[in-house]
Amino acid sequence: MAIPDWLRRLRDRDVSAEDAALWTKCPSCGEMLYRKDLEANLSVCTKCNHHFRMSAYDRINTLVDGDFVEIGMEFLPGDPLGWVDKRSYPEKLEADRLKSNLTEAVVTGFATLDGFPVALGVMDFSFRGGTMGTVVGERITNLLEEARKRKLPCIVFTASGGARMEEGMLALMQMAKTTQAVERFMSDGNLFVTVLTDPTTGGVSASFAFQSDLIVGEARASIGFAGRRVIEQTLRQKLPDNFQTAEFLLEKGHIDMVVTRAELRATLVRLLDYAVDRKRVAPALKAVPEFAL
Amino acid sequence: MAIPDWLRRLRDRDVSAEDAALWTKCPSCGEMLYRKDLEANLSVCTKCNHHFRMSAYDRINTLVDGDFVEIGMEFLPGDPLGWVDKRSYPEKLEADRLKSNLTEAVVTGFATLDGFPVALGVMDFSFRGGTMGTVVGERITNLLEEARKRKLPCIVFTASGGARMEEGMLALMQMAKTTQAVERFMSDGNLFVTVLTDPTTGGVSASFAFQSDLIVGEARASIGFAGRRVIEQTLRQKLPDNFQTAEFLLEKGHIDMVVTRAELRATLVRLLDYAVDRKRVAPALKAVPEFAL
Amino acid sequence: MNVIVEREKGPLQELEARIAALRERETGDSSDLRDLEEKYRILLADLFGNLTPWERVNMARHPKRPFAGDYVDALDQFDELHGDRHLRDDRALVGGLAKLRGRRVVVLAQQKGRDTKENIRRNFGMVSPEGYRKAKRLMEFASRFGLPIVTFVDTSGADPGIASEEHAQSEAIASCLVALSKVGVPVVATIVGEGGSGGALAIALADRVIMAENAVYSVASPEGCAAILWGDAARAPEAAERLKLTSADLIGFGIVDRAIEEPLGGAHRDAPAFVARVLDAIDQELRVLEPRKSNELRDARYEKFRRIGAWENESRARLATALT
Amino acid sequence: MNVIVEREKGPLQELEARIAALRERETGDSSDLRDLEEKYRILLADLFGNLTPWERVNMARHPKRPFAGDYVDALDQFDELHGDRHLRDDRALVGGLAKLRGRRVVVLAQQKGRDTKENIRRNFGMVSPEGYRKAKRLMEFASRFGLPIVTFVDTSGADPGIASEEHAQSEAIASCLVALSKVGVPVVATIVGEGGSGGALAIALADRVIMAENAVYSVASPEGCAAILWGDAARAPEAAERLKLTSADLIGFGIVDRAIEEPLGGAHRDAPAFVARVLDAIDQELRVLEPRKSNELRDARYEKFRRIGAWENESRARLATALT
Ligand SMILES: [Zn+2]
Ligand SMILES: [Zn+2]
Repeated sequence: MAIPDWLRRLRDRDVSAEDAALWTKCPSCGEMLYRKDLEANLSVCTKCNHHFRMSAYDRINTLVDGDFVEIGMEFLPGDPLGWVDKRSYPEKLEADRLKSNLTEAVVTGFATLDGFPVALGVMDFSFRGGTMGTVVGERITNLLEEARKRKLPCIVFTASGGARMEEGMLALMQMAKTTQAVERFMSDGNLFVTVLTDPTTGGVSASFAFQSDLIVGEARASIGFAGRRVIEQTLRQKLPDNFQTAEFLLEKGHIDMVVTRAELRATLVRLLDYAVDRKRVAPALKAVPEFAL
Repeated sequence: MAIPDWLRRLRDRDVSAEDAALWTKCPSCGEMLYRKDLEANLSVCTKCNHHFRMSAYDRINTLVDGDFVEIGMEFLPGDPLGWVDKRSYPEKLEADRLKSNLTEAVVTGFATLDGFPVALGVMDFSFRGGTMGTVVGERITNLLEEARKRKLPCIVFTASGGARMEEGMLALMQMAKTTQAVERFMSDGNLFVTVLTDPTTGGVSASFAFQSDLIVGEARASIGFAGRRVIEQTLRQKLPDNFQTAEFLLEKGHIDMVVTRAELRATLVRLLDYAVDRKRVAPALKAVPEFAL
Repeated sequence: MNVIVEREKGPLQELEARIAALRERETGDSSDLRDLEEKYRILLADLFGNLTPWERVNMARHPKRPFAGDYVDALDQFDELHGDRHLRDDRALVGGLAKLRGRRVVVLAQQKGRDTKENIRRNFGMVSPEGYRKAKRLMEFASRFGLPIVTFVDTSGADPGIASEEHAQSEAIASCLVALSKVGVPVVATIVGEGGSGGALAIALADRVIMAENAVYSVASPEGCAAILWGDAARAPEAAERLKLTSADLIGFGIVDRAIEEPLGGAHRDAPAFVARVLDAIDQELRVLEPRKSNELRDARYEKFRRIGAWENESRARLATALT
Repeated sequence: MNVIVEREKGPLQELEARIAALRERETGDSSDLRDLEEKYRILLADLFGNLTPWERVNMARHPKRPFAGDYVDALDQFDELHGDRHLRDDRALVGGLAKLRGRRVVVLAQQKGRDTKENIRRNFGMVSPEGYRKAKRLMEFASRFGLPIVTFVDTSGADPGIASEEHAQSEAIASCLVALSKVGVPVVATIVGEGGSGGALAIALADRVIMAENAVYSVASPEGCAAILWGDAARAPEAAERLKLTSADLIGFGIVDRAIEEPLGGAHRDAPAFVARVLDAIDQELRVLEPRKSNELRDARYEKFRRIGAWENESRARLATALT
């Protein structure tokens, strides 16, 4: 079978253009940041502590001990509704693939964190605004099912604008699908942790994001059900600046803790250590063929 | 063994004096009510619908089909703290026995409601303000344990000023004891219904009253954790009239329904009918020796 | 402005008036009356025989449409249970114990109001966290006592207000979805009007999903979708077309199991009969589900939603080659 | 006015100052210093050697007393978890994951503030429904992952405000009691200061109840009891006497399992050592409980509270005769 066009283009594209932009301006404090410094600082502004959105693979690199074995890559978006507006849905998908270097809005797989084997899912806002379509739903569900088989703890980083319009009701149904998968996973006594990053809203927020044992909010992340603009338009009033921030949600009792990116990995390791028996889960990853512990 | 003094006096006392008061004034609308009419109307004012507090046995009579087999009568209050203030605790108990014709602030037993066998507990405010001491705790616990053995549904009518001071921490511990008994009873899949009557507060409110499958508030009953006066004194402000009424709690989502006394029996029968298999529970009372179905 | 309500004015209204007048005058059957009635049928078919998705959206929002409460009222018996036990009784979500064709069930219904006053009380059928928490509580009650769960969905979406955000709307909806994932009793959901987004799904994660023919069920309201994608809520009719939100579309996707045909011109043209037909359909579905064991129900429910997806399956090897 | 704080003024304070001054001046041991220290010990014993119940109430409320948070701070590790997932994070009840003597536990602590600002933030250690719901959530988490539950009780009682009533304080406390009835893990509660009424019991339905020697645990505050019974809160000292609220009384009743002796003059006179002794005691109790299976723990907990009562058992026959 031939390699599809979009995959060939993704492989062959010229990446040097992207690297040309050596400097980034902090949207919060205006400081010009040297991109390499920014990356070395986990994409957190060295001046004002603004947390830039992070790509899924960058995030994974900041977390895992070594190898990350990706699963679920075989699930790739179709065009179930034959959606066309300014561009067709397949065209939008291709543009996002090239932009993000991702095949969909979530990356799932296995890794170890300080020796703890975990199933790890990381959403990426740069692919279709992190919206949940059938592939995001399938990959998350698949991750939970695979984790359940192995009795591994599961950590999912959310970043999502909600359900994906272009897949219509098939997208909405992923809320039901993922919730059921989480419920089965948790009912077996496995630990489920979600880390809500900027932004986490809509169908992702109202399904697996808020269904976990422990909910960690990344500092300053915007988190809510309805989008801020929707609420402002409905009520015709401006909302306070801190509305729907992780810090606001902590006060309102919705999330367990707010953690800066610098503290995140150590915090997750401590949380795993409280609820997971390291010795019990250690052999689990041996069942993943590609994984070298 | 000799009959204790208080029991002899309770048996021998002259009840004609009590019957002398043929008329009662409604505290709500001021209407003079002929006591027999009032009783015939379930102790509800015929003019303004004010619900008078009801004695436990009167309440039982308005509910059960025929027989009521009382259990737990063997548990009678002692004086664990050797409490004395103006009067000793035993003196207070005796006064209340004579006043209320009860041996403690709750009556428990078995009966049928429209053919549904049930375990029934009814508290009575006229005995030590319906406070929960060790005997109330023991009788309620005993009722739930006996109901659990027989897989009977259980209905408890609450009316309580809270924990009984004169039994100190032994009284407080009855919250733990009754809650555990309810938890075991409910975990077996049995139906537990509470009917909150005027007043239901403190230790009773914060244990079995609000722990049930279905919570019915009797119309206009005062229900809350802290007493109205305590709150007013703490905050130095007057509370709105409807604060802590059953109707207020319905709006605040704390109770399932508010029912007038006239509708109460029919409502309870309907609720039993939804959750209880009449055929399954029918033979249960045959195990109670004194009970003639 | 509701396009269906507008279309009902003019010739149709005129004809209705004429028929009514004639019926009042004449006792028996007359050829005049028969002629008018025939004309009326033709006009109805002409006006409503072939509705676009946007027209169906308007039909689903028709102010005279039977609301969830009309289905509840048509049950044999109903005892409402109130409150989330914590904070509030949300009148946008009505719940309670009921008998449906003689059988004991737990009912959950999203209720709009017919007038402004009622709409304020019912928050226009938009459920708040307290409503979802009441629903969750009653779902657990149903499972505890083996009562089937029957839901009626009719909401433009979950309440998007400040208080709802502050009271954790996301958690509330998620907790309903979890509760429905767990219950060991039959669950039948019926979309009777608008099935708007996660706010609708929260009570529709069901063993069987029924839809009134002209009801709609959508990932977002057409207005919301148009605003999000094109920054222009006025393009809602176009969004309605694209979103595939009709009963026929959703049966095609395997998301809805069954549609209940409406009278020509909409359910409100013969509401009592239509309501009865819906209840009969629910009864039929429950008859099929009731003999099943708790685990069978749960497993089948899992599989029902598990298989909903649409993707191109690329072989892992090919992907690996292509991406490296 | 705290009677213990008052008693610490005057001669005791003077003597303390003199000893401190002498210690500063002299490096080695001097007979003067030894004399003063001996005098100090005698005075301490004189002032605090035989405390009345009311004095113990004041000791339990001493502003310098180690608070629940001081015990939490002395744990090997602590990660606070916040919120009831619905409405608010109640700072009067601190909860989280911790390590106690190397072992993973869930900790729940009622926290007063040392100054006005902190007291407002902590609501004077009076827990609201949201705090109890957070506690319940963490109890369930503990049971789910097999972590023992360690609680530190220090509250004059559950919050009696309007909002707490509106948010169903009764239901919140009851739900904690239910959760503790269900958990299949060891539960050790320590009354470190005031154990006030149902608000304290909500996190003290435990397998083992430990009490600091001068802590009090009471069905109602002495002031509340005096107000209810005699309409005069000023008679609190008398109520304290009657209520049997000291650790010795409660061990006598079988309600408390173990008291931890305090330094003469109260725990605050050597807080770090006292806190460590309490943690050691909890550690010892957990060692005994940990090998037990979930069902054994639950059954033993049931029996522990089941047997608490005090009544005269009348034979049914005699009663029946007498009453008819
Ligand atoms: Zn910056
Ligand atoms: Zn009256």
